[in-house]
Amino acid sequence: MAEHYSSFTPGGTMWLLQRITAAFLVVVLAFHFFLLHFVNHAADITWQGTQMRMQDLGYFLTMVLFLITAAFHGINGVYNALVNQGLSGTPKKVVLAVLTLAGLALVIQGVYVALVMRGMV
Amino acid sequence: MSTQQQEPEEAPETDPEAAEVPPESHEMKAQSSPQQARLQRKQDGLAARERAADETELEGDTVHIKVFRYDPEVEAKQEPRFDDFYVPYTRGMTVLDALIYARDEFDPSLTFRHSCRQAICGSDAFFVNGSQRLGCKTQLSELSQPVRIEPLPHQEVVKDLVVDMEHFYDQMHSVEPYFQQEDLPAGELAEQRQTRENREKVKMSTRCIWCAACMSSCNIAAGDNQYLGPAAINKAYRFAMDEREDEEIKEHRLRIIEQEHGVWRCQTQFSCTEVCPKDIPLTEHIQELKREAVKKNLKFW
Amino acid sequence: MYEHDVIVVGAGGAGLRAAIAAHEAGADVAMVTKLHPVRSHTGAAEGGINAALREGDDWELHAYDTMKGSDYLGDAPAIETLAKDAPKDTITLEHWGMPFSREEDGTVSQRPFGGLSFPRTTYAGAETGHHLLHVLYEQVVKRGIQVYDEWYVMNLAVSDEPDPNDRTCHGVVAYDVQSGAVEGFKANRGVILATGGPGQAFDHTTNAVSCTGDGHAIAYRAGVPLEDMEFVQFHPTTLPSTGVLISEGVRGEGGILYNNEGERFMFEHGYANNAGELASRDVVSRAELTEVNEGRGVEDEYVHLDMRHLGAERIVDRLENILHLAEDFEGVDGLVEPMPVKPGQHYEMGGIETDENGETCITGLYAAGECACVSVHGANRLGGNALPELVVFGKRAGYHAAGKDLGEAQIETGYREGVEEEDMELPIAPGETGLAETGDDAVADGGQLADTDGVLEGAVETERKRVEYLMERDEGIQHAEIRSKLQQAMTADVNVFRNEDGIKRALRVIRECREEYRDVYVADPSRTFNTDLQMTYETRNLIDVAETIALGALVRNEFRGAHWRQENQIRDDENWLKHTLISWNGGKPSIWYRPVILEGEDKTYEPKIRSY
Amino acid sequence: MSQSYNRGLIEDFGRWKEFSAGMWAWIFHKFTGWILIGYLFTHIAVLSSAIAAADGQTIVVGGETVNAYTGTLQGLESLFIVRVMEVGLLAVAVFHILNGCRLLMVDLGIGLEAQDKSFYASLVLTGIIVVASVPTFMQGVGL
Ligand SMILES: Cc1cc2nc3c(=O)[nH]c(=O)nc-3n(C[C@H](O)[C@H](O)[C@H](O)COP(=O)(O)OP(=O)(O)OC[C@H]3O[C@@H](n4cnc5c(N)ncnc54)[C@H](O)[C@@H]3O)c2cc1C
Ligand code: HEM
Ligand code: SF4
Ligand code: F3S
Ligand code: FES
Repeated sequence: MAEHYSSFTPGGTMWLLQRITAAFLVVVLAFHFFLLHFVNHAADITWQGTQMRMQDLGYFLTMVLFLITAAFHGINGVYNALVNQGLSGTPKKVVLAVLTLAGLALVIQGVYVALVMRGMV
Repeated sequence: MSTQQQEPEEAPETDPEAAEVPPESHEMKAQSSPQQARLQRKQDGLAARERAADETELEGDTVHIKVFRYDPEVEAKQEPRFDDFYVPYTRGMTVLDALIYARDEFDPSLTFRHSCRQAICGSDAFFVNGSQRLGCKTQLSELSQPVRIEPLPHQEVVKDLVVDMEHFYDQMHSVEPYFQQEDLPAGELAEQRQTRENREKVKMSTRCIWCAACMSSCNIAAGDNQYLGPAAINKAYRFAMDEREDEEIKEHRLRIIEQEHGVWRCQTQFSCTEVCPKDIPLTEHIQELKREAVKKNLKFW
Repeated sequence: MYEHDVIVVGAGGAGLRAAIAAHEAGADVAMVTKLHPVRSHTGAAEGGINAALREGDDWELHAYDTMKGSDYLGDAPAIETLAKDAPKDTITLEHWGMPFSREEDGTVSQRPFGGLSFPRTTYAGAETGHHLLHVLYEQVVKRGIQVYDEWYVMNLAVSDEPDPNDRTCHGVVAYDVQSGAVEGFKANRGVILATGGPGQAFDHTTNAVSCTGDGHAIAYRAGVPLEDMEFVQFHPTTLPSTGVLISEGVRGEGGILYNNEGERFMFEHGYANNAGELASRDVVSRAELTEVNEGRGVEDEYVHLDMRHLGAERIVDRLENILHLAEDFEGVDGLVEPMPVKPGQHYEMGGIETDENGETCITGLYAAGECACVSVHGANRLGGNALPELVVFGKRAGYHAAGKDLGEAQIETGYREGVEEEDMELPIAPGETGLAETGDDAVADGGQLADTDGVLEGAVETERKRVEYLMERDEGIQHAEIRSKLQQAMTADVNVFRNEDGIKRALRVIRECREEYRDVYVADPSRTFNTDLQMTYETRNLIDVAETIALGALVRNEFRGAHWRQENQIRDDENWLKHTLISWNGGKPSIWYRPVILEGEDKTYEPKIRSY
Repeated sequence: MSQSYNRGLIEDFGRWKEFSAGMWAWIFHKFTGWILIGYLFTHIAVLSSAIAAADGQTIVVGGETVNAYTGTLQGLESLFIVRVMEVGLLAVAVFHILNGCRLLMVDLGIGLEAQDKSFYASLVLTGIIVVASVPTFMQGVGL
């Protein structure tokens, strides 16, 4: 049976990345929720407010990183869940491609929006 | 032989020994005599057992078991069904005892694997009242009735409670489950040294009896047929952590378990650890191997 | 039909070791076993494996202890081989990764065991057999040896010369439990029987449900004599409700036996003034039963084994699984209460007669492990001496079957003209009846079969017919009924204490069982995993084995080792320094004797009083 | 699954009945993770109204003409159902975070014996945090 496995080890890296992004997300997500629901109430959010926050480079970069890690973490999580349910062969490749594209689209769109908010586009 | 309902022919005799008789009072000699101390301890023991006896109100009763039946070859059993058996209860009776009774007294075609009756051969893991247990190690008095006994989930049913174990064995064999150290101390009487700590470390992992309860309880293994499964990973752990094997062999072992369908598949569901009749901390072992594998990979980065 | 050089029947410690050895010697080996290898009963062994490994100990002391333990009924060449080979064969296990318990300096631990003059019982926790079994199986996996698991061996394919010593074994007939197919396995060089003990002949036993003496019975019916079958070891510490064994390790570590009056009876009633609890098993078993019989038993059934004074730490460290066993199977917590124990059938010293190379009198037929009797255990096996027997004689049988030269054996096998024969009046005519359900004889007696393949094919045909016959009947008696009657009779009358009337009574019941077996039928109509059929086969084997035990017990009118006779409660060296052998002779058992070999390599063992 | 004999509901019922802590945690984590990633997509979509806002587009909310971004957000925020869903989102996120932390601990081999207790703790904490946040979340919502 052992021969069936290749010596290529994708699992380990992704597994580790999933944990690292998770650790990062704990902090940022908590911060995000706190800022936008408790400090500023979601209902009071305005275009000006958002623009102002985005002017801060640190905040802007954090939000972009937040988006990228969350997208990776979420997409990778979903992919893993599907593989765990026995997804294999061609469907597996297709799912991977679709999820990657969706993730990329999400990140691109998100970064674009962020740049708009910062007034850089 | 379709035996859907079975009642014992005669009411079982109540076991007179079941009711605990207090020991005759002995003449107490010196307060501190060891004999007296022993008696005291003995009485404590009896009291403890009396309590236990209270819990088993089943004494003299019959136990209702519902057993999964299926046989691809026999017409009446091709459609899976449950048969009811009423087995006279005796103190200390296990699920396996009840099955043996049902087979020997009611229906000889009732089929299940069993051998040692002492939780060491690993042949009688069943799905009892919704969880994976060894028949011989499960007291009927702990279970609510009717006791449902089914074959292990996620394995093909051969007949009644017998499942096909081939896949499980394949997974066990796939982790190269054998000692590979070639470089042995010189001389046929020279032993390899192993520290007590190291033996202690692998001790639990060496207790596996290949019953497959863990594998059957794991949802990941159910979904992904290629997943090595907790038992095989634990087997790999047993060798990877044994200091008698060289570093290179350990690395080779880590490579095997960190394949796509190896340790990373585990989602820490813990059900394997919960059902293992040998109390092996499976999840812990799997997690430790994940960390070892990460460490090993980091070394190469 | 399957074909291999060497076929090993049974995959317990002995079978696995034999297969590895035969493979090392270059043979194409296959194992045929009714259980998957790791399910074998070797896994239940707890205490340890004796080997003279340390400074201050040597093989001669081990041999001496074994000879004394055997009550001078062991054959010296066999005992010396065991004691000499055990150290290196035990270290081989260590080299294969066996997780032995360790000393501070990293060497393997040893502990004292009953009847040993040196603590030489090498152990791995209280689960030595489990580890031994798994380590050996791992090595079988490593070598890629073919295992046919869940194949039940029904019979041997042996040619039918009139004198068993001229016969040749060509293979076995087995039945695939999963599919129900009956097939032949041709063995070009040899068949090794390693089918374990026959404990199921008794109803209170430490043996597994699968220990049904199949190897004993098929070899016996093929013409190989069974040796010293009356010597059945009853273990003094088994749990009363299940027969689950509480290892001798508990007493080795310092566990104490008490009667219901809290007396340490081994000393206080003088059963063994020196060794106390660590006296040999038969001594302790009889002591316990005497206590119970004289009204000092707990609940008139058992005695107490107490280990609490050892302290929780030591108990958990060395005897942890004992705690689990007491808890799971008797509901007793060994840390706070003494454990109830009583004697139970444990080990069959006798078995298929072999020489030191594992060979029987039939060419190409070998036996090793508990089913064999090379005669290392004689009248009583010392604790920790069975596991080394498995690896030492398993290995030798494997080598020899594969063609490796191990030198001339010193033990002679097989019935020869001029041996001393027993002509006692038996209460019944033993043998035959009830076993020839198909009208064919069990062995192809009479009418020589022409060629090798013919022997195997003939044997396969016979078994196929037998299965048909059993399956086609739809009424009669159930095997379970016969089996339980047999077991009860054996436990009632061929137990620790034996007397002539009792044994005769048991023999009559065995006869009844034979007769009832004529009407046996298999109720389960399925070919798939038909355990009903398998157990029906096993029951037949149990009847034969039980009969040899009872016959041996009847003729041997003395008290030696595990065998006690009310009529003659002394060890009678003048008349009984000899092995009992029972030959089937095509269905008409005959009983004969062979002197014990007390001459070792360079010394003679003089029978001494066995006191502890 | 492919090779297991289909025992239909029998098998599944039994399994669900005896579901253990670790298993529930696994299911919940999966469930919450999927919701979160789903929400992330929605979230970015909603925020994309910023692009329109930057172009100076306006929309009419409740009779007032406001900036497209502010309007979209406030329009949504004024809906009761959105507020409820936000509370739900909070619950989901908090559980996922807490259980995520639990899983991280498990990965590091810390407190494995207490894995069931830490799961229950995650649940309870999630409950408390969510209840405590309801006033904030519901502030000023028009019914
Ligand atoms: C509870 C217990 C504790 C013990 N503790 C110790 C100890 O501490 N130290 C010690 O030295 N000894 C101990 N012994 C004794 C020792 O364990 C046994 O004698 C020994 O394990 C027997 O091994 P075996 O290989 O001969 O047979 P087993 O391990 O019983 O194997 C028999 C094999 O034969 C196969 N088989 C049987 N019949 C058939 C058939 N018809 N067709 C195909 N296959 C068949 C079975 O599948 C099995 O694989 C103990 C025994 C018991 C019961
Ligand atoms: C805030 C802190 C977060 C932590 C600590 C965290 C932790 C984790 C961990 C450890 C896993 C892996 C579970 C496993 O493989 O066993 C996981 C899975 C997952 N996470 Fe997160 N996560 C966080 C935030 C998020 C966010 C913001 C999203 C959404 C964008 C998300 C979506 C997912 C998804 C979809 C999975 C896969 C679930 C599955 O197994 O089906 N997580 N999370
Ligand atoms: S790890 Fe435990 S549950 Fe799994 S096969 Fe081994 S003993 Fe059985
Ligand atoms: S149940 Fe399965 S997911 Fe992991 S912790 Fe056990 S192997
Ligand atoms: S019968 Fe051997 S483990 Fe239960």
